Amino acid sequence: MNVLDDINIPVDPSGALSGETGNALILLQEIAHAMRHLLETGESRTLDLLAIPFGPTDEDRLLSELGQGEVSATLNALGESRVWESRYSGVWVVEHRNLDGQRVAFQIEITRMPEILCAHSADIESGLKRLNETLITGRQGFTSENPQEEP
Amino acid sequence: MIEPMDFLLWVRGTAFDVSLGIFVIGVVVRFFEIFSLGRAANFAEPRGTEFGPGMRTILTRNIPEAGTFKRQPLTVIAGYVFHIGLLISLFFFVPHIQLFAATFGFGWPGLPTPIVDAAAVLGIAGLLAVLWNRLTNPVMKLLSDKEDYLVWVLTFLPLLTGYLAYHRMVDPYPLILGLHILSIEFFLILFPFTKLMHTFTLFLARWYNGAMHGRRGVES
Amino acid sequence: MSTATLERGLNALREQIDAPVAAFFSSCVNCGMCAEACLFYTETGDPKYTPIRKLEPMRRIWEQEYTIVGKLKKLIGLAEPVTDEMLEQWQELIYASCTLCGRCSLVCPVGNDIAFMVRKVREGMVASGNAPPDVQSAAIRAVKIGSPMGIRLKALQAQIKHIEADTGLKIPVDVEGADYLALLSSMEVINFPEYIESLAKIFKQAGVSWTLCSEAFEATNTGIQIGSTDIARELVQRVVDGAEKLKVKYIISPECGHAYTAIRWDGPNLIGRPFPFKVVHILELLDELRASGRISTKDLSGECVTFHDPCSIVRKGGVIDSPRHLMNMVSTNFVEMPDHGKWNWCCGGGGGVSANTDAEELRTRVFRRKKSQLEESGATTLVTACANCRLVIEEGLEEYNMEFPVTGLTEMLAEHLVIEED
Amino acid sequence: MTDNSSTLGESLRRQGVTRRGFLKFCTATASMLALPAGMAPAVAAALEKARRPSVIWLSFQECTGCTESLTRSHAPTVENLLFDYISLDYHHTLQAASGAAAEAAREKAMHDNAGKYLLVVDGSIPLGHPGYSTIAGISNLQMLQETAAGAAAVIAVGTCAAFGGLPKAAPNPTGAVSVSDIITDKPIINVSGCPPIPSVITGVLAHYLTFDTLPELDQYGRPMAFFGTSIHDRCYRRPFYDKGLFAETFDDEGARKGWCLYKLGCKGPMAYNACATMKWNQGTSWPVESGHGCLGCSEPSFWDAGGFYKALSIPTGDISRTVGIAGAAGLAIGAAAVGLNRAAKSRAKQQHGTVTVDDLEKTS
Repeated sequence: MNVLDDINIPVDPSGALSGETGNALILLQEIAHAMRHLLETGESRTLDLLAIPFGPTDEDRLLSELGQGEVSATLNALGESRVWESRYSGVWVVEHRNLDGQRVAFQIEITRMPEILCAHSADIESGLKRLNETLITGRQGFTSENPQEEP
Repeated sequence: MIEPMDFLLWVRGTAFDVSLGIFVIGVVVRFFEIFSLGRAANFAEPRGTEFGPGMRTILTRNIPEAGTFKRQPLTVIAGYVFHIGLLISLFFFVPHIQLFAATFGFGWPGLPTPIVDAAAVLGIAGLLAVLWNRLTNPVMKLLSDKEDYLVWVLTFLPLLTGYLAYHRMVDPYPLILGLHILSIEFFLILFPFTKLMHTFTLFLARWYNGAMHGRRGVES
Repeated sequence: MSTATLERGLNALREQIDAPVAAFFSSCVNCGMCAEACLFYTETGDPKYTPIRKLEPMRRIWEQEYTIVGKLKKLIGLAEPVTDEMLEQWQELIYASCTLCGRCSLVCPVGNDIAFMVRKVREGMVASGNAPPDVQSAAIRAVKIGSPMGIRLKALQAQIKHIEADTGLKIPVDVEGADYLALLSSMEVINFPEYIESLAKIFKQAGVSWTLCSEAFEATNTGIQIGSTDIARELVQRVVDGAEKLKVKYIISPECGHAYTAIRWDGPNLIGRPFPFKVVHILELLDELRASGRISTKDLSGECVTFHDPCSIVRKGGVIDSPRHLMNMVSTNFVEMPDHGKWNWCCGGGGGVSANTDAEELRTRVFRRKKSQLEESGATTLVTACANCRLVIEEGLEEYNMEFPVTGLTEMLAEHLVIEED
Repeated sequence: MTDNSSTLGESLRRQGVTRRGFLKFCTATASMLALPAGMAPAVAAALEKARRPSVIWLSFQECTGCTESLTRSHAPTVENLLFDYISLDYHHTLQAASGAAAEAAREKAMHDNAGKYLLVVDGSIPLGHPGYSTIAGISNLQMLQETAAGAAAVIAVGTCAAFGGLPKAAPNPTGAVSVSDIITDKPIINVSGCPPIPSVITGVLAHYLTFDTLPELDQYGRPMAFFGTSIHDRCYRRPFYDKGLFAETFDDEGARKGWCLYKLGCKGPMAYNACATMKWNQGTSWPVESGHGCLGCSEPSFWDAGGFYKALSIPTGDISRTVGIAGAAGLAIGAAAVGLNRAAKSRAKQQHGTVTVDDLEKTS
C-alpha cells in the first residue's frame, strides 16, 4: 500500500468542475412559453427535469435563476416532498423523495396550483370516515402520530 | 439480431487491416512500377535547373491559368470546393485525426465539428457538381470511362456515409458507422489501382513537368 | 527491307514509355482542362481534339504492359487492344490536330506534359506506318535530297551569289575555325532569303566570325516533326559532322521553331553524347550582341508592332526575354498580344501540320485564334522569329482577307541597324 | 409469497398510502418510464388496476452485479419493488429458501402462473459444455428452456443475458450465448448494461405492470424509452466535442475543465443508454461526469470493440504493424514489378528496328 500512497492525487482547489450545457437557458425559454400558454388557455404544463441531460452545475444555475417565491410546502406522503413557487408566479418546483430520502421525481410545473397539493376526494372520504369514528366513540383525544394507520 | 455491431467490429478489425494492407502494398508497388521505367540521361546543355522549377510547379499548378479558368469555371470551382471539403473533413475531424495519430504516432489539432460539418456538405455539393459537369460537359463526357464514375462513387460514399453517421440519420448507429468505414475500405483497396493514385502521383507528374520545362528555362 | 507494321508501332510505344509518362498517366483524372488550352478544341468545339485523348493508344500500352492491374485485365480479356484501325483513326489527332505547341502541358492541373507524350506517340505512328503521307514525303526528301522542300546545295549557292551581287556583302561558306556556324531553314533559302542577307549585315557590323556549311546548311529536321528518333538522328548527325569538321564553337539555330528543338534540346540526346560546341538561337545571339553594345539601331518607326512567339522557341525553348529586348530595338511602339510569351497561342501550323495537306482546312479554322489575338493587340504589323509561323500566318491572313504585314525579327533588326563604315 | 388476488391500488391503500402518496408514486413511475410528465394520471389509472405478476429470476454465467445494481434501485425502493410491484418467487441470491425448497418454489410458481409469469434472466448461457454452469444439477440451458416455456415474456437483464457479455468475449471459452440465441418463441426485452441502470430494470417491470404490454423496443430488443438515444447525444460534455475541446490525458487541463473524453476512448457515440439523464448512485453522477469515458457496456461485443482507452475511430487491430508488414510486402512485390517492367522495356529496345525513310509506308 505504501506504493499507492506515493501516487500524488492532485485535487483542484477551486473545485470548479465546469459542466454547463446551456440547457438551463433553453428550459427558461420553455418555461416562459408554458406561462403564456397557461394564461391564454388555462392549461398546465409539466417539465421533467430528470429527463434532461444536466451537467454538474446546470441544476444549480436553473434553480438559482428560478429563486424562491411566496409559497413553499412540505408533504409527507411515502417520503418527503418539497413544493415551492419560484419567484415567477405560476412556476413551481416539485421535488419528490422516497422513504429513503432519495429523489424520485423532480419537475417544474407551470400551473396555478400543483395537483399534488390538492386534497383528493378519496382522502377526504377516508378522513371523514375517521373523523366520524372519533366523534361516535366520543374519544376526547386522538393521536396524530400515525396518520397512515390501518383504517 | 446483433449483426450491425458484429459488422462494425469486422470493418474496424479484419477488414480495416486487409484494406489498409492492400492500400500500402498497392501504393508502394505503383511507385516502383513508375520509377522502374526510368528516365534517359539528358545530354543537352541545360539552361536552368530541374529540382527547383520542379518543386515550384508542384505549387503553382494549384492555381489555374486565368484564361483556362475563364473558359471552364465550373470544373475549377467544383474541383476546388470538393477537394477542400474532402480534405477538411478528412484531416480536421477529430475522430479522423485520432486514427492518423494511432497510425503515425502523431496528431494535430482538429476543427470544431460545425466547421467540419459544413466542409462535408461543401464536399458533397462539390462532388455532385463535378458529376453533373462530367455528365454534361462535352469534353468530360467523351473522356470519361467507367473508371471515372467508379472513382467518383468511391469518393462520394465516404463523404455521404460520414455525414449520415455524424448526424445519426441511419439507425442503428453502428450500422452507418460500419458502412462509413467500409466505404473507406473500398476506397483504400481500389485507390492504388485507379486514378485515385493521382493524389500521390500528381506531385511526381508536376515535378517532372516543372523539371523538364525548368531545364529549358521555362517556368511551367 | 523492313517495313512499318503494327507490331513495330506498338514496340516503339513500349520503348518510349518512361517514368514521367507513367507518372502522367497515373495522375490524369480526365478533367478535360487541357481542351481549354488547345486551339484545335477552342476553335472547333469538337471534344475529340482534347489533348489527353490523343494519347489513348500510348495510355493503353502503358496500362497493359507496365502496370500489374493492366496485365491482369489483359489476362482476363478486359483490356482494349491498340489496333491498326485505331492508329489510323488517331492519325488526325496526333498529326493534323496537334502542333506540339505544348500549351496543354502548361495548364494541366496534375502537371502532365501532354505535348511531350504526343511526340512519343508519333514514334509509334511512324513505326506502324500511320504518319500522314505528306509528312512522310517531306521526311524522304529531307533524308534523300537534304531538305524537306527538296532544295539542293545548288539553290543555296545561287541565292548566295545573288545576295552577294546585290549587296556587296560576303557570305562565308565552309570557313574552318569560324566561331559560328549558321544554319538555315529551307523556307529561308526559298521564301525569305532576306534572313541570310540580314545575318551577313549584322555579323559584319558586330564583327562576328561566322560561316555556312555546304554539307550542313539545313536546320529543319523532319525526323522531329514526323516523330522518328532514327530519322532525326540521321539528320542531326549531318549538322554535327559539319560543325565538327569546321571546328566551330557555336551553332546558330535560325528563325525556325522545331529546328531549335531539334538541334538545341534533342540533338545531343539523339547522338547520345554532349555536343563539343554550343547551340544558340539567333535571337539569343542578337540579344547578346545588343547587351554587349556590339549592335545598335536607328530610325525606329512608331508603327504599332506586336510579336508572335513561336512555340518551340518560347514555351518549349525558353527564349522568352530576348525577342522582347530586340523588339524594343526596332520599334518605339511595341505591344503584346493578350496571351503572349509562354502563354502564346500557336499559329496552327507547327509540328508538321503546315506540311500536311490533310490538315489544311482545320488549320485555317483554328487560325481564328491568332486572328482575334492580332485584332485585340491593336498592332498593325506582326513580327515573328519562325519562317514556318510566318508562312502559316500569312496564309491565314490571306484566307481571312486581312491586310497585315508579317516580317522576321532578324530582318527587321538588320533594317534599322546602325552601320559604321570603317 | 404469491398474492395475485388484489390489485396494486388495493394493496397500497391497505398499507394506508394516501391518494397524494399514490399520485407521487405515479409521478415517479412516469418519470422513470421517461413518459411525458403529464402522463402521471394515466399511469395512476393503470396502476390502480394492475395486478402483481409472479417473477422468476434465473442467474446463469454472471457476477451478481446486475442483482447488486437492482438492490440499489432507488425509485421505487427495492422493498416496494419486491412487495408491491411484483411477486418475486425465485431468485437464488435474494431468496431465503435454499436447496430443494428453492427449486420447489420455482416449480410451484411456474405451475401456478403458467403462461403469465415474467422470467428475468441475468448471465449468459454456456453451450460449450452443460457442466460449465449448473444450478441444483440442472444445466443453465435446460433450466432456461424449461422456465421460459411457460413465461409470458423474458427480460434479459444485463449485457451477459442480452448479448453474451463478458463470458462471450473472445475467445469465449464456454461457448457463451445470449438468451435470445436460445429462446426465439417468446417476447424478449433486453435490458443491457454492465450492470444495467437499476431504474431501467425496475422501469421495465413498471412498464409491464402499468400497461400490461411490452415497451417499444429498438433494433437490439432494448426499450426505446431508455436506449433510444446515444450517450453522446445526451452527454452534457457534448458541446465540448462540437467545439473541438478534448481532454488529452486524465489529469490535464481539459480533463479538469470537463472537456470531451472522446480522445480518451469514450464510446459514447456508439453506446445507447440512459446514463446521461438517469445517472447512477441515486442520481449522483455517472461515468462521464466522474471523468471517465463511456465503455459502451450496453452494446453487443463491447469487450471486443477495441481498447477502452483507444478512440472509437481507431481500428481494433495494430495498424502501425499492418502498415509495416504491408510496406515490406509492397517493397518485395514492387521489386518484382520493377524486374518485370525492366525486362519488358529492354525487350522492346532489343526488338527496335531502326526506322529509315524506306520504312514509312505500311506493309499492305
